Order: sequence, then structure tokens, then C-alpha cells
Amino acid sequence: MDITNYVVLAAVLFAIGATTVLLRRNAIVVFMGVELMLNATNLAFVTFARMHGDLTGQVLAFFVMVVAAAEVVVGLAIIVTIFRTRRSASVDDVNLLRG
Amino acid sequence: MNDVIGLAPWLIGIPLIGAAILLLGGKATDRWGHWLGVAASAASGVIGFILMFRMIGTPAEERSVDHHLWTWLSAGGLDVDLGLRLDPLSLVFVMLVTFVGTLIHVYSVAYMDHDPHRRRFFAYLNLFVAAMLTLVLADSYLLLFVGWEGVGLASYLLIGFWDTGRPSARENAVAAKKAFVMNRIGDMGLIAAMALLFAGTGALDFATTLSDDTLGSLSEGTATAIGLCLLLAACGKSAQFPLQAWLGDAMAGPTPVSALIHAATMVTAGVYLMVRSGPILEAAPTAQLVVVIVGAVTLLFGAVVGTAKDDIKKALAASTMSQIGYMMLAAGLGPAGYAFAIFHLLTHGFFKAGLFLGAGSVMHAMGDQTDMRRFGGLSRFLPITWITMGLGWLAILGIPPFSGFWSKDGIIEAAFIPVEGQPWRAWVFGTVAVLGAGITAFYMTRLFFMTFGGRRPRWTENQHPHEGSPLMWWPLVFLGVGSAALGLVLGVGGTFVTWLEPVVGHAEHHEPVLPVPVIITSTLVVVVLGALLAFRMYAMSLVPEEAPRGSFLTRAARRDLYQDAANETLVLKPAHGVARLLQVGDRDVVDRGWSLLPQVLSWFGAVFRKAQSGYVRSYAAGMAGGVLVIAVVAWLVVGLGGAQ
Amino acid sequence: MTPAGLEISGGETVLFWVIAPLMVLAALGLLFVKRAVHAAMCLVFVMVSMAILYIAQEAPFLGVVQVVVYTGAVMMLFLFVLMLVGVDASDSLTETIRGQRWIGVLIGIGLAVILGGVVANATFPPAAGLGGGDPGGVANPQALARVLFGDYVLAMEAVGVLLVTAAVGALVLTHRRRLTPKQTQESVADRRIKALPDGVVLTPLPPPGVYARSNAMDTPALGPDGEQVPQSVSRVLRIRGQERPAPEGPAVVVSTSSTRGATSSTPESERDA
Amino acid sequence: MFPWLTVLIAWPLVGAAVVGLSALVRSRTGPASAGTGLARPLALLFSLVEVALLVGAFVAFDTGAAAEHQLGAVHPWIPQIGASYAVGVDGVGLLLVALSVLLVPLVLLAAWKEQGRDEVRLRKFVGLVLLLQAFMVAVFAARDVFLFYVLFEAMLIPAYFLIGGFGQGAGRRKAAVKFLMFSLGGGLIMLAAVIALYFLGIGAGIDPSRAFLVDELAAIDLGTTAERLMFVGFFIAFAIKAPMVPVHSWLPDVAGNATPGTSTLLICVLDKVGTFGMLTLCLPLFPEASRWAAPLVIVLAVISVLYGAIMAIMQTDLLRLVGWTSVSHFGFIILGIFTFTPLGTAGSSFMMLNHGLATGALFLVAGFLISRHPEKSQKISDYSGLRSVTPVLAGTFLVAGLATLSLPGLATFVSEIMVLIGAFGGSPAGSAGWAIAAIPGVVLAAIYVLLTYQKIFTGAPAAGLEGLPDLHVRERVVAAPLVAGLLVLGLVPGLALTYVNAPAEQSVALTTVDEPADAATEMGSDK
Repeated sequence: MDITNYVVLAAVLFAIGATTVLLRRNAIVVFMGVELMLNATNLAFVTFARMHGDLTGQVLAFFVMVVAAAEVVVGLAIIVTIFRTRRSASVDDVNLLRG
Repeated sequence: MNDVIGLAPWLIGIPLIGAAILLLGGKATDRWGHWLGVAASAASGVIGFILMFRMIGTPAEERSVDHHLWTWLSAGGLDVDLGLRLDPLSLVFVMLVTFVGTLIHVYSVAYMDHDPHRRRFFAYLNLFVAAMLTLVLADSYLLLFVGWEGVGLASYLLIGFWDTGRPSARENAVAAKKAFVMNRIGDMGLIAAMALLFAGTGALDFATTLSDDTLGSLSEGTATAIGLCLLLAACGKSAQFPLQAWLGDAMAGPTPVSALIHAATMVTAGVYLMVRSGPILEAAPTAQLVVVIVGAVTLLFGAVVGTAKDDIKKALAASTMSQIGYMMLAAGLGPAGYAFAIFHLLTHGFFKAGLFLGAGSVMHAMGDQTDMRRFGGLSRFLPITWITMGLGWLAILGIPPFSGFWSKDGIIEAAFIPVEGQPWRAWVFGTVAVLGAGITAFYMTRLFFMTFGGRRPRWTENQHPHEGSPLMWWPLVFLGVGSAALGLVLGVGGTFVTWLEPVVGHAEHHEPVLPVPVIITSTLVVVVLGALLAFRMYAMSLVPEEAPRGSFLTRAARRDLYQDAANETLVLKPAHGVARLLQVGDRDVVDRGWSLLPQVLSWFGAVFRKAQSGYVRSYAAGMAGGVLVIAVVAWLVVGLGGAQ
Repeated sequence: MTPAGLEISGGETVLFWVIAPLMVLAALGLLFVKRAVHAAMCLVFVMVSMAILYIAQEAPFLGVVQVVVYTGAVMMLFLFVLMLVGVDASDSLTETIRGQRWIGVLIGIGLAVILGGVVANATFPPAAGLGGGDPGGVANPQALARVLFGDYVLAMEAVGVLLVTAAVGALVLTHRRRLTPKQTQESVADRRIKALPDGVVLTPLPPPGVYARSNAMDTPALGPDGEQVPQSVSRVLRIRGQERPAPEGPAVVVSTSSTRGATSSTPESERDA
Repeated sequence: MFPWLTVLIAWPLVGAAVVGLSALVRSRTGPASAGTGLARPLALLFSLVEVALLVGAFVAFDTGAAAEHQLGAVHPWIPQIGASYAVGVDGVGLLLVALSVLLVPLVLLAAWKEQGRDEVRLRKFVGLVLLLQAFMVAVFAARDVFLFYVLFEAMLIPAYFLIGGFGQGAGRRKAAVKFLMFSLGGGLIMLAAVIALYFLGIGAGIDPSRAFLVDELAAIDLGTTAERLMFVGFFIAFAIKAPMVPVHSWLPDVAGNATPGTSTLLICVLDKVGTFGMLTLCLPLFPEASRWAAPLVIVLAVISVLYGAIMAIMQTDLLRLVGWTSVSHFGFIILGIFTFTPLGTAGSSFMMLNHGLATGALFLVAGFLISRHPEKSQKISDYSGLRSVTPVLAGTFLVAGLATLSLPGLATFVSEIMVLIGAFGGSPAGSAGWAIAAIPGVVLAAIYVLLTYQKIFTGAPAAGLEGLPDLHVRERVVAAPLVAGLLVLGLVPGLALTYVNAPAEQSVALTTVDEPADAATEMGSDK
């Protein structure tokens, strides 16, 4: 098997994550899509690390995880706050930006 | 002459200061203001008399003096000094304006006695005197224009003197405005003439523009254009056809105003302008012909209108128009006519002022009634007015030896002088002048007998006519004497003509197409016929209190030969239509046109705004799509998968 | 350092081909399952599988961290939030923005094609491997630690600060501001005195069962006038309709102990509030 | 040499700052709600000191060299782009500076009671007026294209707030926006031309650190097409400002909605930047293009004269009417400038001053009239017969009106006749005919003035207006200098003509050297 398959898998997962962000209305699921995309990139990083024999890829993946964790904390807090005031977790209900 | 020339500015200055004191002084000057006005006018008259006296004592060729005051306007090649020109012509006017003006000032003291705004009235009168003197004393067209519009302003203020307080007062204001605006239409001509003159001669002062050298360099076309423009100005100021419509309405002002401004002095300014600009007109025969035609048309127009008017002031106004037509006709006849134009102007100034003041006296006696059908049999109650107006009546008829005969006959004779190459002219204009004299006789006799004659008074109830105070009838006496004797004094032996010769030039003697005695006799016959006809109709028979319907001509004449209707249809309505069109156009085309630009922009905005749905997912789709597009472009440009 | 041309073992091949399709399926679950909880479960599956793949790819430390951080912490957080928010209409898969579905699908496929195309067309070097089996190599966690705390120590510190900030941020965001002033004893007393004209009784109400025939929680007390005092029964009982009317007739003698206990109870209005 | 202009520019700025800071005084003394009333006296004081400074400037000005730009200073401002702080006035500029300096105290006095007791609004108003004054003086003095442009736009800020923030018109905000949009639109086009000018100047070898100085730019040859394009850019901006048909639509709205004081400053002074710019920027910088465009400009100017007058006649709103009369007068000014005769140009320069005095008087007197109406109505038909009620007001209105219709004896007449006579002999083809075509403007002027006077002041007094007070002392003090100025300048116009003749001759000389200019460019290309 070629190691490239991992990268292809990462690409497919990333595309699925992106599509989730675009198509799902529940903010939490949208968030999950984001997480999926991050994970997909992590997989690519790990694969590249292995490919090049260089640990930097893994380090990057590690940082991505940490940042993702922070992002999840803040993001979910925002969702909870919005839900508290608007009683809805739909991203479509938050449309104050309408021109 | 030069030792008293320093007084000349005070001719204008004193009445001007008087006006300023009366206007700015406010109520503090109410008690003595009118006497200040009289004094200012009289002081001007005294100065005028001194100057006149000194001028008589100087040789004829030194009688024209230009008195420089200060540099007025100097820019871009145009240098106009503020200066006065004293010469026989301007001094005649000075004497007329100050003498008649002072008499009318005195008359007004009594006439306006009960008016709470008498002070203001005298301020305006003084302003008028100052402006009129500026007009005639100016040594340049530009300064003349100052006086020209100045008298227009004074006229505006005085016509509209009673323009407030009661609802009908608005009509006086409208009449005043009409006068000013129609004068302004004429003034356009003066402005254009000045522009042409400056372009042609590079100057605007009389000394340069009217010199033979300068005029020699003007082309005939330019001279004609200038002449016609000046004629337009004169038509406006002197109520000549086709700008005559304002004069009748101007009678809305107090009667002394009508006497001073709209009979004796201001309205004759057009004739002054024509005579003053004589050299230019002589260089433009076409313009001269037009002047004569305008004069002739107005002469008949005014005379015809005068026959039908029942309002005594309007009848006199029509008469004024007609008489100025005579002067204008004379002014268009060249040097032969100039002197008689001015002579008639002078005599007319006296007898018409007398007639107007007499009319004022009658109105004063009859409680401001102006309808002659409500007068009648007044000769017993107003003897002084009757006699003085009678003198004026005889003078305007041209009965020898009263003053009108000397001046009007001169004009009629001059009208009969043949012009080379145009033999029809002498006959046509001569006949018109004679005919006009006949009609004049008719309407003046009508006026005189409707007022004073008749067996039965047609007064409204409770009328107790009586002469006014001596302040009112003394001026009448002076003017009456002037009307009677002025012609005899100045006309016999051609004194007046000789006096004016330094200014208007010597007229070569030409024989009229008819022998002079024939002209005089036929004119007199026509005049007597006209007067007899009127006497038969209005003195011998009863005058109905209500105007009969009358023939078509009478009705037309009553309505001033439809001048207002004509103006309305030919000028005002189209102009108003254009104005409305422009107004709508400005709102709906120009303004809307400009707001189209922001509208288009906001339309674009509205279109692009729809993309801003506010949905996060739409934005995300936009971002992702953008990434995709960039990736595809990168793919196409760089090649997929790197260049290695 | 490491021998070029790392051979991928047959076991790993099998592992990949088993796990990868499952992962894709689970990921697609995110798109197609209706309930958010199920989506979360799918994601958990993907993440655990991802951890397995990490370990297979010579990244045991990351694999463990993946399980601990993602499935252990992050996904638990997701589930907690889901529990807070509950199920709502946003779970439905019907599209409300016109055209969004097709755009989304197109972009997704487009991304997959582009990324796949890039990967397919790129020339990757032969896999070098990290030398995990090589005795001369350093074990993964230690090596990673060297790099992290050596070359990337500053980034590490910054990330630490970031985490703290995120935690504080979450606190601030979820903090509820008090909208009404805090109730104190004094304010309560004031309120009751103000409500006096509305028929509120200042003195404590009698406890239930006082002077009633049977001394029970569900029986209203009788007032001095013999009338029943319905408020003396607990509100909960009244709402549930489990209140028992006080029997007619003269009051029976009740035991002093229960009376003492009743008078010492909190006033009825307090209980109601 | 003492930098008179810089002081004249800086002093109102100081005044505006002091007026702004006077807010602090209140907070320390007295109750917070009551104003100290300091703003008005302070502003008046500053504007009067400014008048005194102006006298100094006039004394220092050498009339013998009125065509030179004097009293100024040149300092580097933004050397990176070659912008300098360069000020200096020739005779025309000095007169316009004088106009901006003299009108401000009158406007402040006229608006003394306008804002009532509202101290904050009052402070804003007088502060903005002083700010505007500084900008106006500066823009008339600017000798650097970039500085001019910046001030040209900066003036809009106080003007915008003065229009939109004060006054009683319901549409004043809209009018302010309209004004701003028109001005900014014109300014934008001008900016393009300014930038182009910079690069062409640099290309022609101007020292890059002095690239915007008018004197430097006037000396270079820009090439026919570029020159014409840039002329159009500048001219459109100036035509909007002036305003000239067909880009006039903002003016009636502004006049109808702003306070009379604002309109006075805006239309009588600020708008002169348009015609001033044509005279001192378009002609010297783009002489060939000016000649090229003159036939069209003249036609538009004459249309403005007649159009503005006719629209004035049709107005029902007094202030809008006065606004329209200005369109007519600006037409005369532009006509005089673009017929390239010393007489016409001098007349236009003089008219810029006179129009400021006459229309300013008309605006302010109209304001006095409106302030007396119980409902502050601007509709002409709401007034009637006031001459018997308020004779002095009527008289003042009439004098101002007569000045507007250019009655001989008043200064406006001298300038108008100079323009007309000058234009008649103008060099562009057909200018004689167009000058004649403009003459009916004088009749129309008589109609709009006298018609208005007739409607407002004659007839029976309208119900409710019988007891109106006449002009009181403060208002007479406002009107008197304007009327006196018009009279004195009408009888002795030489007082002002001394200042405008030489610049007029010079600017005409710039545009009439036809063949020599071509020869010069040929020689230049030979080199």
C-alpha cells in the first residue's frame, strides 16, 4: 500500500467536514464539521511526518489539537450563550449581519 | 461761468441730502419735513437760476461746460468720470425740473396735508428731483443711466405711495411694479446701447462718443443699432408705443406725482435722450425713421385713447402720451425738429403740470372722485382752477398765442419738411401731426367741459366743492401764466431755437411741402373743428352719468386699445408658460436627473445587498467557493501538483 | 538517519483498508444523521479510528492524546452542550436557504476533487519513516518532547496562555449577569409590609392541621372563627389536588407537641414565595 | 514681513477652539443647566478682532502691485508629495478675504437670538461659523493646488453641519446631504485633475518638493489634451460650487432650509470659491483650454442668468427665491470671466464682492422678516401689507432688493454693467450676442424683486401680522454696514477697482496671447 492513501483519506474527510459546515443548521453539528476538518489535517500532518521522517509534522498536529481544544471551549460557550438568549441553536437564526 | 460751476453739484446734492435727511430722520422730521423738501427743491432752483443767468451772459460757443467731479469707474479701458455737463439743453431741463418741481412741492404741502406719511412723500419727491437732475446733467451715458433708473425708482416709490393699509392698495403696488418693469425693458436698450457704444468708440462720455470724429468711425449699421437701442430706452421711459401701457396705471400715485413725474419731467426724459443722442441718430437714418414712426403711432394712440377715458387723470395721461409722441416725432426729424421737441417739452411741462394740478384741485374738491361723468358745472365753485385749467386747455390745443401753439406748430411744420428720396414721409407724418392736433382738441375740450361746463352738476351726494388753500392755487396760477405766456416769450423770434443751437446744431432752413401759412391755418381749422365737435357733444347736450356702451372704437379706446390684453396674450402668457415649463423642467428633469445618479447607485446596492443574507452558512459557502475558485485558478496557472 | 523506502507492512495495509472506509462512512454520518447526538457518536468513532491510525503511523503519543483530548474531553463537552441545548428544529435536514444545498454539495465534491487531484498529481518522496523500530532511534514520546520543549518551547508557552485565556473566556461568556437585585431579609420584610393592603397577613399563618379533626399535612387549619385557612396547606399539595377538606364539627383536642411544632414552622407566605 | 494671511487664517481657528473650550467654564461655576452665554460674545469678539487684522492686511497690501500675490508665506507642508503651505493674495483674493471677514460678525449678530437659550447649540453654531471662516480665508489665500483642494473639501465639513444642524426647514438634513454629495462629486473630479497635474508637473521638470505651487504649475506647458481634460475636471468642481446651470440643483434646497446666516456665509462667500477658482486657477493653469471651452461656458452662463431669474420669479419660498437669484448672479460673474476682457473680468471680480454684500443683505433681512412671523413661515404668500407695520424693515428689504436688481448708484450696478459691456466686446466667438442675450436678466431681476416686495409689503396687513415689531437696533446694526458698503462702492467703485484691475488685466493677458503662446511651445519643442 502506498502511504499516499492516508493523505487521500485526509482529503476526503476534510471535504466531508467542509460540506457539513455548509449544510447542517445545528450549530453544534457545524462545529463537529469543523473538528472533523481539523482532524483531517492532523492526519495529513502525521502522515507527512512519517513520510519525511521528521517529527515537526507531529508537533504541528499537537498544536492543532491544543488550539482546537481552546477553540471548542470558546465556541461552545458562545453557542450556549446564544442559545440562552435566543432559545435556538440554529446558525440561520443568527442573521444580524443581514444587509 | 467757471466761477459758479462749483455750484452745479449742489443742484443734485441738495435735494439728495434733503431726501436722505427725511428718510433717515424718521418721525423726528415729521413736523417740518415737508418744508425741508420744498426748501431743498427751491434751493436747487435758485442755483439753477444762477447758472442760467450766468450762461446767458457767456458767448454761445462757450456755453457747454463739463464739470469733472471724480473718477467714477476706471477699468479695462473704460474710463468714466463722474461729471456734469452744463449746456443750454441741460439747463432748460434744470429750470423746468426745479421750477415746476418746486411749485409742485408747494402744492403737495397742502394736497398731502392729511396724509400721515407726508414726510416720506417729500423725501421721494426730493429723491426724484435729484435723480432727474442727475439724468439731465450727466456728462456720460453711464451717469445718465444712474439718473435714468433713479427717476424710475422715484416713480416706482411714488406711484406705489399708497400701497399698503387697505386691500385695494395692492393695485397701486402692481401699477408701480408695472411701471418699473416696463421701464426696465427700455433700460435693456440703454445697456445694450452702452455696450455697443463702448465696443464701437471705447468710451461712454458724451464728449467723446458724440464728437464728429468718433461718429465718423462708426459704421452705419452700428449707429442704427445704437439708435434703435436708445429708442427702446426712450420708449420705456416716455411711454411710447409699444411700451406705453404703464403710464395709465401710473395714475394710481398721488396727483402731484402725476403732474411732476408722469407729465412734466420724467416721461419726457426719453425725448431728452433722443435729442442728446442726436448726432448718433443723424448717422443712422433708419433709426431716425423708426423714431418718427414710433412718435407718430404713439401720438395717434394716445389721442384716440384720450377721447374715451372718463377718468380725468387717465385722460390726461393719454394726452401726455400723445404729446410726447409729438416730441418724439420731432426728435426723429433731425436738427429741424430737436429744438421744437425740447420747446414742446418745455411748454408741455408747464401746461400739462397745470392741467394735472388742476385735476388734483378738482379731485381735492370732489372728495377724490376722478370720474368726469360725476363732475360738471364746477366753473362756479372752482374759479381759479377753472381759469388756470382753461389756460392749459387753450395751450394744449395750440390756439395762438398760448404756449402750445408755438411749440406744436413748429413740430407740425417740421413734419411737413420733405426728406430726400422719401417724398411720402412729409405727407404722412405731417398729416398725422395735424390729425393728432384735431383729436387732441376734441378730447381736451371734452375733458374741460365735462368737468367745468354743463348745466347740471352730476355730483354724488353731499358734495361741497371749494377751492383749496392758497398753497394749492398759487402754483396753479404760476403754471397757468406759464402756459399762457411761455410760448410768446420764448417762441417769438426763435429765441428758444437760438438758445439751443449750440447743443443741437443749426438747422438748415427747408421749405415744407406746403406753405407755412397753409399749414398753420389748416391746423387751426382742424383744431377748432375738433373742439367744436366736443363742445357740441359734451357742453351743449347732457352727459350721461353712466358711460354709454359706445361704438367699437370707443370701447377699444376705453380699454387703451387693448394694450393690456395684447401684452397679456403676446408677452405675459407665453412668458408665464415658459416659466412654468422651466419650473416643471427644473424639478422633473434637472433635479430628478441628478438624483438619478444616487438612485442607480442605490439600486446596485440593493442588488448586492441581497448577497448579505446574514446567514453564516451562505458566507461560509462564499468563502469555500472562493477557496475553490482560487485553487482552480492556481491549478490552471501553476499546474497541478507543483512544477517539480 | 532513517533508511529510505519504508515498507508498509501488510498488517497496516489491512488495518487501513478496514478502518478508512468505516471512517468515511462515519464522517458521512455527520452529514446525514438527523440527531446531533448520533452525529456526535459518529464523530467519536472517526476520532478513535484516527487515534488508531496515528499509532499505526508511528505517532503513539498523538494517538493517545487524540483519545484523551478529543474523545475524552472535546466530545464530552459536545455532549454536555447537546444536553443543555436539547433537541430542536435545527436538527432537521430540510434546507431553508435556497440553493444552499446544491452549492454545499458542489463545493464539497469540488474540494474533494481538487484535494484529491492535488494529492494524486503530487510526487511524494518515498516514505522515510520515523525509525520507530530502529534501536538507534529515539522513542516517539521522548523525541516529541525534545522537539516540543526544545525548538518549540515558546510556542508551547503561548499555547498554554491560549488555553488559559480560552478557559477564562468561556467563563466570561457563560457568566450570567444578575438582572434583579439580590434579596435580603430587609427587602423581603419591606415587600411584605408594602403588600399589606392586598390582604397579606403579617403574622405567620397557622400550620395545617391545627384544630382540624385529623392532624395532617393535607388538612387545612381552622381559623379562630372556625373557617378553614386553605393557605395553611402546602402549595404543592393544593396544586396536585391532594388537599383534604377539614371535616365539619367542633375541633378535637390535639396534642400540644404537634401544635408547638406547627407554630415554629415558617410562615405560609414565605413558603409560598 | 508679517504673515498677515497666516494670522488671518489662524485667528478664527483659535476663536473656534476658545468657544469650544468655553464649555468648561460653565461646569465650574454656576448651575450646570444654565449657559454662561459666553459663546456669542466670545465669537463676536474674535470676529471683530479679525476685522481689525483685516485692516492691517489692507494697509500692508501694496495696491501698486495688486496683480502680485502678497502678504503670504511659503513653507513645506508634506514635502514627500510636494505639497506646501503657500498662501498669498492678489487684489481679488484680498477682496474676497475681506468679504469673508466682514460678513462673519454680521452673521453672528444677525443670529444672536436664533438659537434661543440653548447654550450647546449656540456654541456649536458660532464655533462652526468661526471654523468656516478660517477655511474660507485660507481657501481664498491658498497658492498651492493641493492646499487649495484640501481646504476646498474641508470647508464642506462645517458647511454641512451648519446646513443640516440648524435652521427650520424640514428637509435640512436632506439638503445638507445633497449639498455634500454635489460638492464631493465635483471635488472628486477635481482630485483626479489635481493628481494628474502633479504628475505632469513632475514630468515637466518641476522640483518635486514644490510640485503643487500654482506659480510653478502655471509656467509649464501641459499639452493640449491633458490641459483640456484637467480644465474640465477643475471647471466642473467650480461650476457645481458656483453654482451654474445645470449643476445648480443643490442651491435652492440649501437656501430654503438653512438659516439665513448660514446661507449668507455659504452662498455669498463660500460659493465664490467656484468663480474665484475659475479666475485664479482655471485661467492661469489652463489658458488654452479656457479659451477652448469659453464659447460653451458663456452659453451656460447666460442660461444661468436667465434660468435663475425665471425660477426666482416662480418661487413661493422667500429664501429659495434669494437662492435662485444667486444662480442668476453667478451666471453674470462667470460670463464676465470667460469673455476675457479686462473690463468684464474686473467687473466679475468686483461683482463677487458686491453680490456678497447685496445677497447677504437680502438673506439677512429676509431672516429678520421670517423671525418675526408667528410661525416663522418662509412662504411669501403668508405675508402681506407689512410696509405699514414695519416700515424700516420694508425699506431695508427694498434697498437690498434694489441692490440685487442692480440699481444704478449701488455697487452691484457698476459691476453688472462692467460685465455686460465687457462681455459684449469679449474675445470668444459670439460673446457679443450672448452678452445681449443676458441683458433681459435685468428685467427679470426687477420682476422677482418687486414682485416679492409687492407680495410681502403691500396691500392690507395679513391677519396676525399687524403688531409685528420693526427692526430693532441690533438688526439695524447688521443691515447698515451692508447698505452703506453698497452705496459707497456704487459711487466710488474705484475703492475696490484698484484691487481688481491689475489682476484682471493679468489674467486676460494670460488667455489672449494666442499666437505667441504657440510660438513659445514650438520653441520649447525645438529645445
